[in-house]
Amino acid sequence: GTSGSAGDGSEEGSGGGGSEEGDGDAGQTGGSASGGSDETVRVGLVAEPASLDFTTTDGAAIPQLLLDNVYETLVTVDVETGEIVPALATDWEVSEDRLTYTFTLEEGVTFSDGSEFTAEDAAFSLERVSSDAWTISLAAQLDVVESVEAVDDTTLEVTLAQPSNSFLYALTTRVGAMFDTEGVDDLADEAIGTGPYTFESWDRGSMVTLERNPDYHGDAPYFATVEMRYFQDANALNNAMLTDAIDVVGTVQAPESLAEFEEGDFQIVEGTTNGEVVLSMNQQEGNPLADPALREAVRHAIDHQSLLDTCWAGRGELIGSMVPPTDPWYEDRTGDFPFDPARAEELIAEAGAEGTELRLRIPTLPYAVSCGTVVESMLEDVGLEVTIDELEFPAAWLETVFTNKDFDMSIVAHVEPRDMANVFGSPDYYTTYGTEEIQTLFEEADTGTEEEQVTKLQEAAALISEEAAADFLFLLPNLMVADPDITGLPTNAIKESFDLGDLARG
Amino acid sequence: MTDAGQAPAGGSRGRRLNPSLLVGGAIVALVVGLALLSYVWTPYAPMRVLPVEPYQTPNVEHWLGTDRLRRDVLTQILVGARTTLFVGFVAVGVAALVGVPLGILAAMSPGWLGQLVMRSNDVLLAFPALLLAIMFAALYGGSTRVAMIAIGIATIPAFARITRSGALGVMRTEYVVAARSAGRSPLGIAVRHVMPNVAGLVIVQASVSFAIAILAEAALAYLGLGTPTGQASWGRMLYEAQTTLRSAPHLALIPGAAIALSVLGFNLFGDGLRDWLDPRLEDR
Amino acid sequence: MTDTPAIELREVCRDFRRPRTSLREAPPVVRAVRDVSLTIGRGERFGIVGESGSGKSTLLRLLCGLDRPTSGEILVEGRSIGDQPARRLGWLRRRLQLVFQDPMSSLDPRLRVHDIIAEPLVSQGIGGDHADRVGELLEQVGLDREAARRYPHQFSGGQRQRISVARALAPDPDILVMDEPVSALDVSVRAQVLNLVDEIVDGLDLTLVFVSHDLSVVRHVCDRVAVMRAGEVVETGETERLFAEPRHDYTASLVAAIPDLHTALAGRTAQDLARGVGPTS
Amino acid sequence: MVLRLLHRAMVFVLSVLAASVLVFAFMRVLPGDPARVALGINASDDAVAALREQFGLDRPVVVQYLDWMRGMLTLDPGIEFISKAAIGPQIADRLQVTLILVTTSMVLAVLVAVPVGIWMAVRHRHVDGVVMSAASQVGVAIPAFLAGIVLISVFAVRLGWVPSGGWAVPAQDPVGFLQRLVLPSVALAGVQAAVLARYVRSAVLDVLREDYLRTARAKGLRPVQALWRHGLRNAAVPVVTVLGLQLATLLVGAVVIERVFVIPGLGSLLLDSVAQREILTVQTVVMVLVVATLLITFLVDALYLVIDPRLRTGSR
Amino acid sequence: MSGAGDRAVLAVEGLDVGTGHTPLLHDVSFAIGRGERVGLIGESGSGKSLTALAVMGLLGEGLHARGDVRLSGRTPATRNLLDVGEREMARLRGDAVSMVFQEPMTALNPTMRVGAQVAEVMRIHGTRDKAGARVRAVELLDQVGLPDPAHLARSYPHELSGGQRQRVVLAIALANDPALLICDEPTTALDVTVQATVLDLVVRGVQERDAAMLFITHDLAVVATVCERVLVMYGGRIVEAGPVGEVFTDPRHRYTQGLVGASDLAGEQGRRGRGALPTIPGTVPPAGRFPDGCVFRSRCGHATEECATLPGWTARAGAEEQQGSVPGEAGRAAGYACFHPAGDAA
Ligand SMILES: Nc1ncnc2c1ncn2[C@@H]1O[C@H](COP(=O)(O)OP(=O)(O)OP(=O)(O)O)[C@@H](O)[C@H]1O
Ligand SMILES: Nc1ncnc2c1ncn2[C@@H]1O[C@H](COP(=O)(O)OP(=O)(O)OP(=O)(O)O)[C@@H](O)[C@H]1O
Ligand SMILES: [Mg+2]
Ligand SMILES: [Mg+2]
Repeated sequence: GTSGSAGDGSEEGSGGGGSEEGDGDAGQTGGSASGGSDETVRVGLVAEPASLDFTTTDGAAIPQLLLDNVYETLVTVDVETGEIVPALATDWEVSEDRLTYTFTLEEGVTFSDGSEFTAEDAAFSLERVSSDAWTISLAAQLDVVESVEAVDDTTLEVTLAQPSNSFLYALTTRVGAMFDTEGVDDLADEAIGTGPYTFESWDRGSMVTLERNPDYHGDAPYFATVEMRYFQDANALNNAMLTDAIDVVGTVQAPESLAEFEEGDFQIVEGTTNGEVVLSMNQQEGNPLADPALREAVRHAIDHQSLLDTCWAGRGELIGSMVPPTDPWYEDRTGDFPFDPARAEELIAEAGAEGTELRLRIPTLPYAVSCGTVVESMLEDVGLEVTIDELEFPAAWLETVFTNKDFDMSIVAHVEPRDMANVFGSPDYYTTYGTEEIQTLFEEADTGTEEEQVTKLQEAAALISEEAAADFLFLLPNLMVADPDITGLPTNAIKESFDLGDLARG
Repeated sequence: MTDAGQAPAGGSRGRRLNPSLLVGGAIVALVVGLALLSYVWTPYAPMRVLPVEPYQTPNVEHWLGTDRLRRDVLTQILVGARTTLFVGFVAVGVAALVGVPLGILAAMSPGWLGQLVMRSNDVLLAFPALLLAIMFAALYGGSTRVAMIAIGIATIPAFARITRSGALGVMRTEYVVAARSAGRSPLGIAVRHVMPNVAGLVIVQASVSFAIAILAEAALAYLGLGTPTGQASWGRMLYEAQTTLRSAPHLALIPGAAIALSVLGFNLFGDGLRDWLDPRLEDR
Repeated sequence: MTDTPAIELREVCRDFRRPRTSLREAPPVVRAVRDVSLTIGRGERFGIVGESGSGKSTLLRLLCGLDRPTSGEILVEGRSIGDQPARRLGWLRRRLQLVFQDPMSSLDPRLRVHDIIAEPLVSQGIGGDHADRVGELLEQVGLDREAARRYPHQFSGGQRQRISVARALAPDPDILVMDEPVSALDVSVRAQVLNLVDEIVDGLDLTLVFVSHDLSVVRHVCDRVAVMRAGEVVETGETERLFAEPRHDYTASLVAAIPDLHTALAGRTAQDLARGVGPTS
Repeated sequence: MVLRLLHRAMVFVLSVLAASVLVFAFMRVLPGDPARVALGINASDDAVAALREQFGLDRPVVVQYLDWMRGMLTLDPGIEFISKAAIGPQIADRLQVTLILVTTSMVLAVLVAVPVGIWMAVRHRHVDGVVMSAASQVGVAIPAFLAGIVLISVFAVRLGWVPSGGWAVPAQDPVGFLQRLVLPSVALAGVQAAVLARYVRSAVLDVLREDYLRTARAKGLRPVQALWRHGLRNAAVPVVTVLGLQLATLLVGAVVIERVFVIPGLGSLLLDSVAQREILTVQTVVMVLVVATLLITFLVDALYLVIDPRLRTGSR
Repeated sequence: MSGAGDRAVLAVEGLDVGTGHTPLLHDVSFAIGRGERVGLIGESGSGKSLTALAVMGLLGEGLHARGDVRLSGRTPATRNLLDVGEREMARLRGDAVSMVFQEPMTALNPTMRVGAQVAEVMRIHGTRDKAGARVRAVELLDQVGLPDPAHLARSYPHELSGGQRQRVVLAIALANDPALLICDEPTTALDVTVQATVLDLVVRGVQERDAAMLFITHDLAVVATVCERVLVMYGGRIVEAGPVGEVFTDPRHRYTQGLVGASDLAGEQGRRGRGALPTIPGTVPPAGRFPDGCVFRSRCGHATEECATLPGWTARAGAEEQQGSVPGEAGRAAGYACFHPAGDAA
């Protein structure tokens, strides 16, 4: 798999410490190197993709299924360390002015339709992101790219308009996926990539089947077939696991049900994710929460530990800001607004906001619904009036909260990696924050050196927290349940993909 | 020769109450009582997350235990009765308010108008509550209101039909002809004669529809299209209890029993009422 | 003006359209009343007899302005009722009132007797002390004033028929129309109601139109009779004459088929009835 | 009779048309732009507009309606906006699943409800009849999904006799198919049977009071024989009505059970499409359900003519 | 029992019928001989239908009958029908004893062709094979005077008029040549001319078969036309019995007297002058509310304290002579139960 080869010469592009983690990684995946069985593994998940085309359809389900499994990227993230490591590019160099990236591509890689993967394909794929073909908003991540050139079959040169620290990282996400020049005609139904698995079939409403790619350039994956089975709710998923209809629960949606698995013959994997559960506060002019004091009161009013214990069975991590511990600029900010209902009431009284009515409009997602109830209770304890509306996710929530900003508070997990700038960088975004100060910080972080990036983003995270731009309820855990003999599960879900390459039994 | 001579003994007033009516009435009264009680007293603040252990089984402090989010189950059951009754009342109210006049209109206008009303009614019949609720939820998101209105609209045909058939019967009676020849206007006849005489049928239908509405609400809550979190609802409780069905079965059983019991109550009540109002059963 | 007849029918027809039974043929038409011309004088006791489906009730509905003739003209006390909308028939409602067959279904079970009897007064906006008027009417038909507070189901068939009569008398009509008023009653009660009708028609000087399929009853009550068959009036005449020497064959067969206690005891058998062998033979 | 059928058929067609306008109009007022959902959180308005155009959502409403109707009539309602999958075959697949589930449970329900209902009616004054009647009342009161959840918990999770859900194509995996069919059918059938049995009971009770049943007994038939030969056919009319209604509601109502048992039926397709704002799919599925319902009503009506000769002549 | 008892087709002795709480029939006793036509009259609610149903064993659930009902004809009258099981009773119904009901509109199964309904009764009792029953059904329909019987046999009940339906019912009742035919107001719902034909058919039908007939009606003129003997019922009791001519010209019981007076609209000399009709005051009380003693005393102008005790059966003078045709319990054939009979009081 992709992270299996991480140990080899990745020093160029990423920070230090990669090799150490890489070893561990390689050791863990040793089982899969044994070369392949004809077994099938059945992975249960909750959200079925609407299409196979992540270039035009948003949502986490498609990259979760296809990225790193069918499509590969030039570089990828080590899920243990959060560092960028080689994938289809064995090596890369960054020019002095940090504008030119030269990737050396692996040789002998073929697409599942038989054609060879060359720098031509890579250039095609990256250029395509900036074209009209990509319609999803995430494509903007590569706006910084000025030109792409295939120097020879294995050398790709990318020129940026300005230095960008997030560029390389962006290449690890779906926008960095490598397509075949001939393989993009029917992306909605067909997926042609270089990954360890090939797309086999899609039985809409129940499952997608992937087959082992016989010509895979890396180590052949253990399982010959992967069935990604989709369930509409957590309970059905649990039942399937309990009755051995699946081998792995990809994401546990109801942590309270883990108790049931703890009793049985199952392994429970707990890791971390990029999913910050954000209690957003509409601070547009005229809204009650435009008053920073009230926002601070909200942050003080919430007992985060108790909330986590209640609504997510204590699984997950507390974070005080928009940075998960796996990001290099992580700082513990949980102390910024300690649980202090007295202080909250004081702040509310000072603001003259006793009994303010707040509309908490949450999407119909399990964590949001659970947390919403708890948040409501906690805020009412300090004298605010909260009404909860559940909005169907995605459509109704997007329309009401996201587009029309018709809400006071909402709860949603932002699962994209390194999305702090995205979420808090613009006043037009639904978080309605994006002060000029923060925008400058993000700008500087992206264009500055790597060290600057870290410090600026730390500053930004601190600012966001201190100004109570939002409250950060907790970081979603990556919870998986699997048969006890399944190995190679991606413990941390900090990538967009659900990496299947290392899965093995034994 | 008809049974004219028996008349003094007949009439609904002299009829004996049947067990269905009594048991059903008692259950309905209980549910209504619980709902009313919840306005003046609940063991804990409604829907409040309490600083106690979750998943408690029934005990002295929490008579019906606590749920995953550390809320008192009894409180939720009490307040949930309110939601249940509210949904039922509004749904049945909407259905009756629209369906009954439509049925009467259809019965009283023999021509194309009556036909049109009944045919439209049949078209509406093709949209069951669940389908409407799914459609409405897409429009407005799932909420108690959507559930009520969807169930209400879907129940209109039932009321229109039963009212029409009852009203047709009334329109054939001689007292309606007598009223016409006494100079009553059609509206006067509708109000003075038809409505009171179909009231029995409508009440029976209302009781049965009420039961159906309770079930529909529960089903909608299960699909996530009904009462949202933050409001107590039996359907919602049941839905939320699913993931801990085996570790904390009481969280599912209690609201499940509450739903089943009140549906049973309204059904029995409706059946009993029907028997009580049906003179044919009297002499047999 | 006194010599204008109470009711005059001029070539009255009423057709009912039945649902289509075939695509090609026109929908069948039931001619419930055809070309009926009748004159009923003031103070007359006029009977209409005929078998089931012969159009008696339809004719009555036309008379009472409850239905429209397909063609022809109907005059009540000289005024035409055919071409007026129902709203404008107030005067007719005051002049002419109806009593129905079924003592169970002709009174609204949900209304108190008072409201039932006062209904014509209320509907026609007739003022005055209704309670008093109702009490008066109840006494007139031989019921207690107390009865006003009770519901119809608390009365027997005969009593209910009395209430019907009281209701009909409420607006002080000149014409009383009765559709089979005794055919649902037991013989003993039937006699009571017939006596009451007798008494009231005489006492109030009413014109009576009395419909029945029971020829013996019509014979007892009426001075003049019209015999209907299949929507047509086949014969009209003085009751006694018509029974004694029917001119139309149909009338004859009808008369012959009436079972009669005296002739039966005299030996007339069922076979005689069926063969139309008259009482005299 | 032919005329009456023609008349009903005409009513059916008109109803379908009326329903199609309703459904179409409804879908146009749905908030939540499918283009926006497809493009996601940060899409620009231009991109959304472009996609709307690509989806054909910018055309006049009448054109869209006619286009859709033509698609429906040619059994090719088009492709989905987002997944680009053809809608027709998808619906056909899902409908097949739902139909199998619904008919199986209806058949089960009828097999149980008819004898039980008759029994309850005939023995309505006896202890067993009353007990059965009470049991059926309780059966009616239990939400189907609760029954489903409990069945799964007991028979799938605890006992492990059958899978907890999912679906198998009968031709490929007959055993798996049957195994997966059992619990959902039983869950659906149980509640339906309880409802149906109550209707059978009351229809039979009504018939038992009819004069012709007394005539039949006066001819020398014993009560059960009389009921069998003369009563059941007459009791069938109200029962068939209810059966039709149940079948119709079940087409949609099965969605709950489909959810519980993770069955890829039409109802789940509807829910998913609503969530994705696949308007075309939603309105087509709704239309299919509505047409099916109206068709059932029409067939039930036709069935009346077979059962009850009184209805065959023009008059009622 | 006298030798005449053998000639009684139906002998009812001390029949009581009631629900759990309310007695409805008391001590009903009568007998009908072969070829005899007996009328049963009385106002609504007097218990006429109950009597018939009790004999047929068709009382509704919740009603109990006690007493002795014996039927002979084809089978010897050895067994009390009230003790006979349902299976055996069913064998008698439609065969040895059959019944015509009041409502022709509802008495036939609407979903079955009338020919089949006629044939069925023969198939049930095995009197004909399938084909034979079909042929015989058409014959019977012809016998009851239906036009084009072969075609009509293929119709459904709703395609026939009320009179035609009642003839079909009659054909069913006569199909197996019953020894006893019970008619419960068979012509009340019919027009006079149709009534005349149906009455004629009924009488001819029983005469041809030499069957006994119990004919229930509330119309005195019809009884007088059809029957030889009449039983007058009131409040669940037979209050008077006797030959039609005697009972109607010289009623003894005060109830009979009132009934005859009230129904005699035409009077003896044709149309009555517009004088008041004689009436019976009040109305028939509902079941179970009849007074003790003489059931009629609450409406009787002649009632005295004595009437509070049950009046015994008084045989009509000269009843002994008529005894010849009347089998069974002597005395009950012609007589009355009244302390102040008409005629005596005068
Ligand atoms: N509203 C109607 N629509 C169609 N046909 C009708 C209607 N009313 C009456 N008829 C038909 O007109 C004919 C005469 O009916 P009508 O009720 O006047 O008869 P009738 O002499 O009063 O009979 P009965 O003695 O049964 O009351 C019948 O054939 C009947 O079917
Ligand atoms: N199943 C029953 N339970 C209670 N009371 C009954 C039952 N059946 C009949 N009765 C009562 O018994 C009395 C006699 O009924 P029955 O039907 O014999 O009267 P009838 O003389 O035939 O009257 P009609 O002339 O109206 O047919 C009535 O008062 C009736 O209400
Ligand atoms: Mg994130
Ligand atoms: Mg009777």
